Amino acid sequence: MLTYNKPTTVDEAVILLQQPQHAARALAGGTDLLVELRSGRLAAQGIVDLKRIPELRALRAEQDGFRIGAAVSGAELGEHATLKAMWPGVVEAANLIGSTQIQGRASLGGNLCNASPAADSVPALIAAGARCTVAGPGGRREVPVESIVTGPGKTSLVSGEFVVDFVLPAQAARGGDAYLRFIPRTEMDIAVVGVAVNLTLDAAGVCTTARVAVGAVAPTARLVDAAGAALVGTTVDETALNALMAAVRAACAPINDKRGTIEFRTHVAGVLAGRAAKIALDRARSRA
Amino acid sequence: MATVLLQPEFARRNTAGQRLVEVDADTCQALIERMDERFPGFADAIATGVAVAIDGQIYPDPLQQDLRPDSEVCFLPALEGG
Amino acid sequence: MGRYPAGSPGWRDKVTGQANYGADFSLPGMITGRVLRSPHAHARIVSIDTTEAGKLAGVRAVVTAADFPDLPSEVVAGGESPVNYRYISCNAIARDKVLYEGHAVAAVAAISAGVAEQALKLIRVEYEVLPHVIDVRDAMRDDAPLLHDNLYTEGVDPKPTKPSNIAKRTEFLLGDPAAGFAESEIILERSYTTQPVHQGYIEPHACVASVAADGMTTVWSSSQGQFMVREFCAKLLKIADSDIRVLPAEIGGGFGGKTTVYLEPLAIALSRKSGRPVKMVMSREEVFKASGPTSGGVLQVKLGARRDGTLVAAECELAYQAGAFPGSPAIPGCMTAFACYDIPNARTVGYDVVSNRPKCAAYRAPGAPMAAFAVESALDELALELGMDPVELRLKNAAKEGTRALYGPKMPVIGFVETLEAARAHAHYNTPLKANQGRGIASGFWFNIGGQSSAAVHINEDGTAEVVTGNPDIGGSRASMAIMAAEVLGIDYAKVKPLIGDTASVGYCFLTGGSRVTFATGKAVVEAANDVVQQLRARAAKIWKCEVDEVIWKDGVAHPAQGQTDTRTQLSLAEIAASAARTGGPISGKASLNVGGAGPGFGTHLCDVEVDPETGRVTVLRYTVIQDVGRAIHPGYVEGQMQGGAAQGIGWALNEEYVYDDQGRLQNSGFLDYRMPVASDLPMIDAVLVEVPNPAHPFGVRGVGEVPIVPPLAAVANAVARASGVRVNDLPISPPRLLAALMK
Amino acid sequence: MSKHHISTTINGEPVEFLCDTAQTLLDVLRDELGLTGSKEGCGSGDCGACSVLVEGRLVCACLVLAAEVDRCAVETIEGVAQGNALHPLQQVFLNEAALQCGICTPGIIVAAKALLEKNPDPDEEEIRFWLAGNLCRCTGYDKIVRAVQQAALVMRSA
Repeated sequence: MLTYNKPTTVDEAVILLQQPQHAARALAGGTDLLVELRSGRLAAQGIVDLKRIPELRALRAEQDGFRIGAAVSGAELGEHATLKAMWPGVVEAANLIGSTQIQGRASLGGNLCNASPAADSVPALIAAGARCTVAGPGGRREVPVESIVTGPGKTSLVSGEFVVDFVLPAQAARGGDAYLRFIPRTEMDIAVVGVAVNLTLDAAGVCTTARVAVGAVAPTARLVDAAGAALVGTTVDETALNALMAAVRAACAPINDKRGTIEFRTHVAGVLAGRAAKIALDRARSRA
Repeated sequence: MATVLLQPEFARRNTAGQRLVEVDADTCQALIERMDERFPGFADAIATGVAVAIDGQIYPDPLQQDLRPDSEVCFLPALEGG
Repeated sequence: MGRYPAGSPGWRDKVTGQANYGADFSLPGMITGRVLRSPHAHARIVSIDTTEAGKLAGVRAVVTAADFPDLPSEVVAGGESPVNYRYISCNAIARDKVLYEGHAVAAVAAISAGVAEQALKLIRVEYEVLPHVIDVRDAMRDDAPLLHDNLYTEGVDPKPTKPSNIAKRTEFLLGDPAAGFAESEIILERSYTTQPVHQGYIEPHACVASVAADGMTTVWSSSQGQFMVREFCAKLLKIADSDIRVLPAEIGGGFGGKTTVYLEPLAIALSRKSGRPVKMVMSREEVFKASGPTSGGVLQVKLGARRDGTLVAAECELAYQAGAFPGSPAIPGCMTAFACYDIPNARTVGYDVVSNRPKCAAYRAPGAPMAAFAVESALDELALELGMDPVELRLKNAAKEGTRALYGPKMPVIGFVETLEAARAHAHYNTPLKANQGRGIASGFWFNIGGQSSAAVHINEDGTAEVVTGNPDIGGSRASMAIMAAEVLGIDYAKVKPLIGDTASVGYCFLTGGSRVTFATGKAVVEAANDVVQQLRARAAKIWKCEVDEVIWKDGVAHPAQGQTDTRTQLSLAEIAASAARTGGPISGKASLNVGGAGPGFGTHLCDVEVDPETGRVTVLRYTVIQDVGRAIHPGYVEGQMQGGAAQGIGWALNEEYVYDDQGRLQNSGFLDYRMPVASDLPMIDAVLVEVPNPAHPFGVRGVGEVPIVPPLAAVANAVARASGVRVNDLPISPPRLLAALMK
Repeated sequence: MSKHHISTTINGEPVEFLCDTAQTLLDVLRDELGLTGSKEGCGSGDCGACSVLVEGRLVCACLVLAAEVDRCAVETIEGVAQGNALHPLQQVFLNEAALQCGICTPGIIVAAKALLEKNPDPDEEEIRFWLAGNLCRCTGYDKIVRAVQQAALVMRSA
């Protein structure tokens, strides 16, 4: 029979998740885990509900940035005005995950550790340079978000490890981020393509740093260095945007599946990169 | 004289290809009986899966219907709905 | 009749959560049934061993095809339409062969769902996997894998000697198409494809069956017709109709998809074997894998016209995919293709083609939307080539009263021209568009049907009344029944309680479908109410000791005829009802009819879209549905039918399709990837009710439920063509498909 | 394996039940507590017919383990009307033909009620995106959106 535990401390959770004999799975929002459970594909023998651990529910400003608990729901992020003002791209990515009802539960921790190549929040977190705290038998470590997912459904976490929270750095004075995704409908679909752009300008309006990450076009979300480089040193004009789009398309390695074709994903990834860069640019200028 | 109109396939199989037949009858039942006398097997052919239109109105129970002197009677596939 | 009679009788429970749908019933001692479904798209069943499953603790019964009569393959007049009960039986539970992934092979009833699921894993089925075929064109090839060894194409002379996946060929002919094309100044030929789409009802199939010791079987089921469920189960299990009583649950959407049976026969067999009531509910995955979509199709259209836009000749050849058993709506497709237009020379040829997919079921005007998509798209291109306004082109050729239809009869009183004129005059048609935007127009037709219906009207001592009919109320028909009864009785609408009777408590009613309920069952209600009025007049005559024809019934009151000036005062319905016991007993009226004269329905739709040229996304900006509704009994629900049909058509045009892998297994068996329109996908849908009354109904009623799904496929496709300059003739016009066309 | 003993409040009333880990809140509401107003349309969080509030937050009951609602407040469609008095949303939905088959209506009314408590005067777009998780196949959404706007007007002027 499937066990269910709700630890109130990180250490308790580590012990519960580490026990080899019952392959335990961490539960935050459950909007992916329970779909697996109900369809009979869940192999686990135990569920560890992390929502009673205060650290995973906390959302607070820290050193000009933010520390976001892994079990904080998308809805809570959407209602946090100062977070949204600083990192609109990250919040809109989290808020695009599913319907209002899904938003009431879906968490950044779950979205990351479910390790779907099309996860909406992951490209935005990567572009923002977010890091996450991993707790486990070996204690705690803070790693870049992009180091967690290693392939579809696979993470670098070992038995007993789970994500406690996310650390978002301070956004630069003239910084702006944005996330766009393509779905056939206007809601409720899994991203066919996702692109996040985070850039900063200098006083003259020249781009000094740029991070561009893509989702659903490769086995994992990817930081595309060449795309960022295409913007640095430019005023993000048409030529720079065309170079950005070309770089993003070059980095795509998508598959044909029930949601999109290789040609479609590659082409649209470029289109969305250009559009997201313009939004990030406007946001950066408006923050100056 | 009522006029009977038939689709090509039905005519080919049941009325030796004749798609238009004049019949002296004042009720639909009489018309079908006359047609069956002239084209044996006609009555059976329209027993299942066939609806009857009399002067543009479709009747699922044609045998109860009367005909006008110049009525036009069509036999068409029974209709369904979704 | 009030425009918006307040409230919806019998519906308070729907907004409070107390309404009982199929899955909401439970009985003491009830156990749960689950179905074992084929993992293969096409395989011979070599053997089924259920002994181990049967021995599992908590299992009460296991059934396979062996528990069902092996019916002959023959067409029997089932209620109205022809039915092949063997096909329905072999679809409910596979016999000898499984013909699609998800095809039911066995069923188990156990004390809990968990035990039942475990038992399914213990059933040993040995399959001989066979090559399969999904696409209709592939299925028609001579070398295609054959689903049925004994299926020979009907409607072909001489009778073929080789079995085929083509079950039937049907042809309709009017005039001389060859001559017509010869004299045409412009000829346009195009081919089109559409994909199977599911009705998408939000309530999965569900039922409870209970077989008593004496064999009396009771079924609670969510379906479009409790009488259909009784009939089909009786035929499949060889039980007398009178030994089955079916009580209608509220139905959570059907659109034609619940006009057949899937679970009920299995639940009855399991209940008979276990001696316990059995509840069976499909998962959403089962609904998609194992319940009937409508057909996908391949269509060729050829139009011949003169320079002034007069259509001289038209041909359409279509092949519809029927799924595992013959029965696609190829015939109604052929009959409706050109029905909107007066074309002297026309031919349609239809092929009904089986393939390894779930057996098709009806879906709102079955067969018509696909044919209209082809014809109305071709007409749009013809209008462009002729430089004509698309409304004018349709007006020039519009069918009117007396127009000879390709399927035979002349059109009765119809309102198609009125819908076109309303479209031309509508603000929507005359509002300027911006870049990347386009406006599409398309029209559509559906026959609508009548058929057998019964109704009873009971007058209660307190002057209230019940109107009881046998048609499940999917979209507001309870309100229409109450309104029509109240109108005839002359009392307030709120005093008439509309009820849906089970098969043992009201006369036979053909199912809810074919847009027939307000028309046919409504006519039975009117006659039953008239029967009551005659009885009320007779009672007044008895009280006044005069002849019945000296009593006039008006506005719910008996009035003495003119010239009777003595002491007689008026007698209201309530007063007569209160004294009924003393004047002859209870007052109840009833009627049972086989209703003819169903008035055909026509609609014209306007659709504005914006195309994102860089991604192929289509956004519907504005949508207007204009339809001849005969006479709207409850305008709110008539508008609802028009808006709902349009929304389904928009989903059909843009995003809905089945995705199969190379093993013939369905990849998108859920609402996540079977993409039906969500609230944020659609604009408001304006409904314009054109009322050209149907003379064959006391209140002028026409069917309204099915026409609205016919035009949208082409309305959207034409709008996309005009917005993007690229015409896509294959549905759905999904972003990848449109982007590929744009980048060509 | 012993079941979990859960104590919660449902529509303001204290309720206790036993459940297995694998049972969802929807399973318990419908099969154990007889509250069949929340409907299962898909079991995967894609249709919204099982929408309920848990601690005031709108969620799909099919994607919440019953064990998770221990000491939480749950609100379902059965708690929207106060006794015989319908909530304005329920009354307007009936008056304006904003439902047909009605299987999606409980989920939509629970969702719309949560929206109006958050924003008493939402515009059409906000209503449509808020309700995007509540699939309806009968109405085409037009009358549902208008009914939410009209109910909002009634509630603002009440």
